[in-house]
Amino acid sequence: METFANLLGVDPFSIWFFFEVLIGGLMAGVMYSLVALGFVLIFKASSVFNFAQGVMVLFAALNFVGFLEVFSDLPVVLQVALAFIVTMAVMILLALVVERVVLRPLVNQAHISLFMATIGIAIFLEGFGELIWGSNIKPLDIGIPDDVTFVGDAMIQDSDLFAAIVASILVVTLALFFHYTRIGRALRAVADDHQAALSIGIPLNHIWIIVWSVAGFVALVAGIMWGSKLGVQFSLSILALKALPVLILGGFTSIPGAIVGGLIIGAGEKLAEIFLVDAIQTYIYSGFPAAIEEWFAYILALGFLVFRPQGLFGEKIIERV
Amino acid sequence: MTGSQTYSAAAMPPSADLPNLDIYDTFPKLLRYNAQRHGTRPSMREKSYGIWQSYTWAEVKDEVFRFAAGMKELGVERGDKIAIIGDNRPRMYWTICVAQCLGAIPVPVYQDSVAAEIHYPLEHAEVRFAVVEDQEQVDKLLSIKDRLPKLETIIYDEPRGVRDYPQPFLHHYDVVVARGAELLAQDPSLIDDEVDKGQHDDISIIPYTSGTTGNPKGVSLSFRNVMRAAYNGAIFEGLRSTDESLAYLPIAWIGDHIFSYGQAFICGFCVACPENSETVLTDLRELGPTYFFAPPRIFENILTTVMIRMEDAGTLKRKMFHFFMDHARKVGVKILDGKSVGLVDRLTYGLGELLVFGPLKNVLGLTRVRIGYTAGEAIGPDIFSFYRSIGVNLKQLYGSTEAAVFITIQPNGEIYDDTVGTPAPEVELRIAESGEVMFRSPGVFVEYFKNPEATKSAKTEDGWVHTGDAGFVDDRGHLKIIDRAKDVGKLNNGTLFAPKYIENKLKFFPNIKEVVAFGHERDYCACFINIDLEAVGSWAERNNLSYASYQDLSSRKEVYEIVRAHVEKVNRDLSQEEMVAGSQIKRFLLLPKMLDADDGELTRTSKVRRGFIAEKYQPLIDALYDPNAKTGTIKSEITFEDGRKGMLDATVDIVDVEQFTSAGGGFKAAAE
Amino acid sequence: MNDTASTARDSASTDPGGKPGRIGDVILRVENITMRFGGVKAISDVSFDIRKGEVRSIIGPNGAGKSSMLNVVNGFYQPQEGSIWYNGKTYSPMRPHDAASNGIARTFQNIALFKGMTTLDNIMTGRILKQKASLLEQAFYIGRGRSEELEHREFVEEVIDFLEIQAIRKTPVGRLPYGLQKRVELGRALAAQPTLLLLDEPMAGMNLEEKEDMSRFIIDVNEHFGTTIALIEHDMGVVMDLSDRVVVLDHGSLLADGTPDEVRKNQAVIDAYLGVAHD
Amino acid sequence: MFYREAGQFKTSYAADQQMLPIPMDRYFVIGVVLVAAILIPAFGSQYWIESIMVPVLILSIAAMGLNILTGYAGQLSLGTGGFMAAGAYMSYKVATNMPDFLPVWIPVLVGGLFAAAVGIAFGLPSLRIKGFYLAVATLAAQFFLLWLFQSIPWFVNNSVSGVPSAPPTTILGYHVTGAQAIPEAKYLFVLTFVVILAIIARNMARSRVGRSWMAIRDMDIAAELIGIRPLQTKLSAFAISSFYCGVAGALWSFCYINTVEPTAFDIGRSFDVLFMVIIGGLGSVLGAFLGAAFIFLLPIFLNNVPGWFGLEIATDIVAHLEFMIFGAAIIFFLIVEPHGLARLWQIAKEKLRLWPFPH
Repeated sequence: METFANLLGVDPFSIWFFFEVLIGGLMAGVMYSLVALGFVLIFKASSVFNFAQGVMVLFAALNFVGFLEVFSDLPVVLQVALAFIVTMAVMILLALVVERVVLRPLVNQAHISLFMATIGIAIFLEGFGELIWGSNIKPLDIGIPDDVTFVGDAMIQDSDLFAAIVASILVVTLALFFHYTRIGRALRAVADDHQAALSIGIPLNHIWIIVWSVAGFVALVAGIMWGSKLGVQFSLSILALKALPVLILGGFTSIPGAIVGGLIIGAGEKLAEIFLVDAIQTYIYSGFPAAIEEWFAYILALGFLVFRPQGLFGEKIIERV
Repeated sequence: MTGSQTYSAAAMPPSADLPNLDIYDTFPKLLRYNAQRHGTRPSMREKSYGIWQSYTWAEVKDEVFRFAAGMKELGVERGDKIAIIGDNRPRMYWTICVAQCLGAIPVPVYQDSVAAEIHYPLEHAEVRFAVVEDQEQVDKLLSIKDRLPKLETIIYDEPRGVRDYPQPFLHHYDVVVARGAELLAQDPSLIDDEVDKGQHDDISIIPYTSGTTGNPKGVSLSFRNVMRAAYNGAIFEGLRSTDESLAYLPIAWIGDHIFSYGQAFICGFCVACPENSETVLTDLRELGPTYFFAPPRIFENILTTVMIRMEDAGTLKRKMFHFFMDHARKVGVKILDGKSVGLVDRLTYGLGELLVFGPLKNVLGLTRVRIGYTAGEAIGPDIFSFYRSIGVNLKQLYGSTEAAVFITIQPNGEIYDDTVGTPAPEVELRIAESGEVMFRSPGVFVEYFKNPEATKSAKTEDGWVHTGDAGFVDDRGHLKIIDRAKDVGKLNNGTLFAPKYIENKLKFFPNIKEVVAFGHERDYCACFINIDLEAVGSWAERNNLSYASYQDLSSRKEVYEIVRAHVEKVNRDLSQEEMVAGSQIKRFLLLPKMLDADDGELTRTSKVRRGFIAEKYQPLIDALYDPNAKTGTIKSEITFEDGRKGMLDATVDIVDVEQFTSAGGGFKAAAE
Repeated sequence: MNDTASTARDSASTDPGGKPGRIGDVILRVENITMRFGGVKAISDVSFDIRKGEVRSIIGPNGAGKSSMLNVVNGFYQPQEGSIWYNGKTYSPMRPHDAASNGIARTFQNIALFKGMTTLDNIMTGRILKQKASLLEQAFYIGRGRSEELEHREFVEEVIDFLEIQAIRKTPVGRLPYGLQKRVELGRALAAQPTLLLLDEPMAGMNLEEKEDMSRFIIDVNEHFGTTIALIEHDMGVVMDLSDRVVVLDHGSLLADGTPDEVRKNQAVIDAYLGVAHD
Repeated sequence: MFYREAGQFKTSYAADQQMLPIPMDRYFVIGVVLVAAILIPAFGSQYWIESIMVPVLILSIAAMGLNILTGYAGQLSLGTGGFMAAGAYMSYKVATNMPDFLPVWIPVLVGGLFAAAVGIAFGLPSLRIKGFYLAVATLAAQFFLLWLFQSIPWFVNNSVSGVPSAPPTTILGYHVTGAQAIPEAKYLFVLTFVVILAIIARNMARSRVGRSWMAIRDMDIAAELIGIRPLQTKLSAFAISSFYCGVAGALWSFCYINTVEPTAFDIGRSFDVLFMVIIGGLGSVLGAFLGAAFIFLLPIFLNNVPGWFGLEIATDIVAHLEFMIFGAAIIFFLIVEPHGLARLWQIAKEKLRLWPFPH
């Protein structure tokens, strides 16, 4: 049976091919990281496991595409900028509504209730976004380069590079935000201790709104990146589920964890899809089915968890009685 | 007046379901009979370890015999007294029977008495043995043991905390029973022989009654007394072996002895003991007795709780509740008494039963009550009719320890809230010249133990007993108790004046807290009234009537008007009653301050100190009896709530009230 | 404190033979335990023993390592050094399941009840090790699945009666006030019919009346069931009244070990602890 | 209001520990079962039986299963669909390869047992990880299992389409599975499983195993220190939960959709079942039924609402609206009654028991 690599007509064991797969994986990982980042921000600040983050990516992208359409008469730069701003406004509005309608009434409920509520938000947003903007696949082109660059024999998508750069800028911005602004410091404080945050003088409600807005911003960026690559469509929200194993790996509360975890997961699953499957088919069982990408990330994260339950960057918990 | 007339009820034909007391003439003999006849039926239950532990008559008989054998070995002899001190527990009841098996006499003592109070009956009865419930009672006895030279042995039921007491005369119930079982194994007829020796006229129990003055008196009751009285009560009410009752009132009280022991043995029904005194209401609800007794205080508390809990209900539910309760007040009692009621009313009542009365009885645990008794003191007519109107067959009875309880009972279908019923079977009733109620019955006690003088003054040669209560028999043949005989006076025109009777009638109104009635050796009846600050205060609030103080509120015309209506209502009631129609209230005033124990106006148990008040408020009394005075003025020292002293200086209005002519006279009662 | 109780105690502590057979041989020996968290030494080289039937108290200022010591004894913490000798066997370390299945039960400083369950079910969990019904028997509520439930309920009801918590039998424990929760927790431990009962501050946060009740229960458990008790408690009055022997820890080390009287007179103890605490 | 408990006291522990100690409740449940077993098949329309009762009952089984894991043992799982698929595929394999004389419930049970084994395997990490970490980890089961059954043709007897039809099987000559089966027969077949599994769930909840689960859920450390083995207990919850899910999956394929296909058990199914458990009420067998009915019927209801008002709305808009309302309804419900429908039921019951008093 021919392997995937054979089909492509490349030498599976070429170092360049390995490099190319690795880069591709890392780039996909960056995308996962962007979604995971949104999860982490919200989890850190409010212990809410926000299952809607993936749909927020879709929702932001839908709005963005939609507003691009609305402003199609304007010059491109203005068009993109306006669409971005208006979409961001929508995301902030969403944060306000979520805080008021969902989080505040559920404030002292069990975590699982809040988790379920975010699934409710996800379902709602999915219907809402598609109700307004339609459910057909929308191409998104804001001038992100779509050429390829060769490094040696390895082919790299320019759009991936672009995404990596944007992601890096985003991470740096967030890092600065958290370290050098009062709100950022408050957000960090609240992750450790709600009382402490209150003593800084920012009400918990505001913190939630801010953090959901920031998560909305991250979702918007991720949505634009992914939208340009795959088109804006429903499956974005499913893809976003891939951010979950990233979270396990990186820890629910660690921003660097989300980044590194994303890279590991992205690279790991791409490499496994190509090389692990190939190896198994070649040496163990030729009938071994492909498409392990669907679950490999989870199994990888799971295996990892068994040895380090607190994740990559989490702290060891000492239990007391 | 018909002072010398005798009222009596004929003996009812003996019931085929009940044992023949000529053969089974003591309780131990009845126990043997029940163990055969009702062997597998429950005799007692006790809520413990989370469930209603049940004991059949056969088991009880075996247990009692074992315990008796053990006690016999410990030296119990015929004629010995055995004190029983404890809560309502099966073992405490069994001990009564154990004593009776051995020809000894049980002396039940109130379990909540302090050691000093326990001392007198134990010493007076020359108690040799005491069977007690737990460490608490053991400790009490140990603390007075050196002043009880006759007391030899103490048996305790609950070993907790007592296990390691070193005293050699302390024995654990289980150990005595185990020893008894061994003895019975050697000699199976050991206890049967003792039981056979028992006679119908042996003393079966000596309960001590707490007199208002002096030491308690031990009332010697024979088997005949207790068993005949209990039997008569049982056939009168048609009690049967399937009945269930809850024993939660003190064992030492004669009522409990008759209801939870005497009648249970005679009918073979099941008596259940609650888990502890705090869980009585819960246990009541679970058990759902068919035969239930409670003093008016408990019925009143339950009703108050019902009303308070309903206040929290939603508007709709509250409206529904009140709608059906109003309807029940109209027709409920009639339906219970089997009188004819219109179809629509009956259907509405049926709906009420479904929506309100049924569930209400259920949550109160009264669903299955066939016969409910209340006695001891007068029950408020509103409270009484509340229970009857929702279908609980509550009745009043009148009795005393000296009668082995039953003197009069309200017969089914003839229930009036102001009488205590007709004479129980085989009871003869007589109203003495003085107005005192006297009775004669098989239940009449043998004597006051070791107190021939008291016996003589309470019981005539031919067996009539003075109750000390004044009362009369109305034309329906029902006894009406009006007061303690010694408190009853006469107006100048010779009319009977029963202050407490009048006061109680007024106090049944929630707006009235306290009443002092005057009239003895005066021309007419007049009274001081204290309003109930809470009830009237909340009325005032609802009607936007602001007031500064109790004194202020009491002086309001509107308040006077309310009270005047109440007094008029009482007068109207009194006018219906031949004996007291002449003592209608002519004038009243509202006292400017609450009568208070701190000022010596009440006793510490909240009873009015009539003489003291008469002296202190002399000017007000004078004003009441001065036909020209429209107000009265009083200056007096009072104590404020924080203990400060102050002067009261007040002028109060005096109000005249309409008088009604007696029954059949020219007025028509307004429908209310 | 209840008078009869303290008298019984005094006679026992001054003269172990005064109460024949109450105190027996050593059943547990803590041998050279050292326990570190990260770099911090919580317990360093502590040894002491517990005799059958006695009430043994562990006292010491906050952070002295008392709770850690109990955690080591019942296997929740595994110390880096040392071992536990219990009933003829040496455990290094003790594991929770070993402890539980060999009759060591405990209560916790911060109540560790199962909040979603009723009092009855909480205490029933104390019987879990004694229940042997197979899954199928339980699933169909037949055979041992049924008979065990009834049998153990009977025992649990005795515990409930003993602790006088009948009224809250079917109340979810989360709704109970603190003092009652402590009592239920004691009940859960008692349901296991332990040989050795570890009580971690059983009276913390209680008012005087609740403390008296709890002391009474502890004495009753000790005297009537013959249960050996190891106790951590801050209230010195309670400790001195209840205990037969006292271990004093300070900063993870053993400071003193002896009868309440001896400990009371020990200069090191007075300096480190008693002098301050006995205000 | 309808309760008459005065006098219904217990004189033995056997009576006090009955599954339904209050007689009124007992009569009610027996009544419901009789209605379900007799009246519904006798008078219910085909549509109701086949398209509503059958799927709701099957989903109730899955919800009971997840409730055992999440509600009783406190282990959050998002892998329900995977475990259901395990049951469905293994039952198919057994049903199509077993001798004819074996009864049809055997493959269903074997499917359940297989799912239980798979559940144990994926429950192993639960010893080390908790809460949402575990939840995410269970997604591994969801994705891995679906991939596995899709990719290995052995499970579907190498069928070309990969989506084989459910095998037709009979009891007493009646078809109870597959497309030929009449709705009433399917329904009764499913109902039998539901009743038995519900009884078992209640029994376990009141036995040692149930108390062990709840102890682990409420305070795992204390549970361990009183001698409960955490791994055993958690794995037993995973096993039994997965067994229920496996049976549900098998019945879903055999009696409802009549095919064995992976899309029936995708992540959406996992979430649906989780919703059923949360909305129905954690730790309640009754809640599983209420939740299943609610979650299954809500979209049908929403779908039909415009029709009732005579509104003509494009189907895709209806679908979007349905999503929105469904999402909003869930949030609303969590806010109004975070403890689920079972709690509402319980409150109503308490109210009735105390009637006419409000509390």
